Amino acid sequence: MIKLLFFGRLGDFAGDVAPQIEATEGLTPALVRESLAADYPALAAELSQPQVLVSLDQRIARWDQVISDGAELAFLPPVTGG
Amino acid sequence: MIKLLFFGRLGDFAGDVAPQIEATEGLTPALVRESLAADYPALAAELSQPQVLVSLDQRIARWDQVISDGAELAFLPPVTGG
Amino acid sequence: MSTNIDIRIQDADFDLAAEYQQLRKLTSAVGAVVTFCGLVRDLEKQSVINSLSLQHYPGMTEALLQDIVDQAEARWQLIGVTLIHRVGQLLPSDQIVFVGVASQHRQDAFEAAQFLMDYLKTKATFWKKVDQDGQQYWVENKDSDQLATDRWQRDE
Amino acid sequence: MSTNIDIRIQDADFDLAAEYQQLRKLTSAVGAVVTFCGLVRDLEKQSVINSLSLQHYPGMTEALLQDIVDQAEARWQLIGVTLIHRVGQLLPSDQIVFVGVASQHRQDAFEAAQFLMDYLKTKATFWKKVDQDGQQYWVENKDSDQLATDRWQRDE
Repeated sequence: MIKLLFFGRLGDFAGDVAPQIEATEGLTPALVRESLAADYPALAAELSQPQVLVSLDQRIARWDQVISDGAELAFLPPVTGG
Repeated sequence: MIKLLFFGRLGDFAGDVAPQIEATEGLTPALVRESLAADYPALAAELSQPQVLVSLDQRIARWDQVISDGAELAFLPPVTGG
Repeated sequence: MSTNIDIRIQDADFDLAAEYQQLRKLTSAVGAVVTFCGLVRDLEKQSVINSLSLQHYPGMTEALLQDIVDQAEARWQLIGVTLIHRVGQLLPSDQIVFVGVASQHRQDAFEAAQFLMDYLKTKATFWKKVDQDGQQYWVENKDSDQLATDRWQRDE
Repeated sequence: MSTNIDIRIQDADFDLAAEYQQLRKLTSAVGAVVTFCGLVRDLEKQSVINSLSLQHYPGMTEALLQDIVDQAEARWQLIGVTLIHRVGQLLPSDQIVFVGVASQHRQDAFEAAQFLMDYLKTKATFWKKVDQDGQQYWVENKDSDQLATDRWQRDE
């Protein structure tokens, strides 16, 4: 299973998205985003904004990076702390 | 009369220099320094260091600036506060 | 040389005086202490805000802050670094972030503190939500913050 | 815009917490407070010092500090500036100088505080005498301080 997290404004669009998804061979953050587009078009549009980053197991990752089973995938809008 | 002040290390060399001198026509800080050279050669040498500044009535002045009667003339080595 | 590092993410407020004393007393070589405190401003988009709520990514935030401090430690001669960021609900004028740096010479403390704030603003996983006249919205990040961070990369 | 300016030359110690609170509470627009504290270091020329004594030029010093703060006020958007410099006898680890700046945005506070310290170190009429192993001597100024000040002039 892969754990999904949506932070900041992305969380508002991800209301009832399942917190975990099945791990499949060759899955990437970009493919996860694609798979969300059918049921959550607004969320998928937000995730496609160029400034949105992804992290795998709490490290910034590429959109085409292969996700291992058990990983934690997070979608991160631009940060606004400080 | 002109009031004389020596700060920092210059004070150590100016031990018994008179705190006031007569105001004369066309007197400048450079001339005051020259007049000190006879009795206080070590002080005059210190005053000739290029980094020593002079002030007249608490404003940085030129060495060739004419001193008015009643003025306060101070000799300032490089500052070391902060 | 090992720098004394103290990184905290907390709901609770912090006490500048206590943080300063901790930095100041680290060693007798401390000659300069620079502190930065960020406060919640009362205005956002020219309108008064009611409150601010801060979310972060637990685990990842701590790792990023440690990384930011490691970078500062590699660039400047530092005796101590304290970094505190609050999360949760905050009101206007509340303290939100603290950066404190102790060093022998002032330039190191000044530059490291500024560097830490610039990086924290653009790299650390915090997100602010504003409550304004009953409406809630997420704050958008400012280009000026990204530019401030870019400056340090040009120096490298 | 009028900046709240507080300049003091005093024998007495100062309290960072009180100075910070004064700056922080100036207006509800304050978003950033930067403080710098300079401490007496225990070493001078690789040897332990017993004490430090600070002389200044009363009258001229106050005028120079006011001029330094006026320059900062003209260059940055500042809400408040506090500048305290101690004179008289000081011991290692004693606080010697305080600069505090409050502003809306952090860059103004950081840059103004650094500018004020650089100028104070090279323009303000203070002189330090060190007591080291029974010997007293005047501290010589550092080229690095002059270079730090020159940097602001190049920006103009």
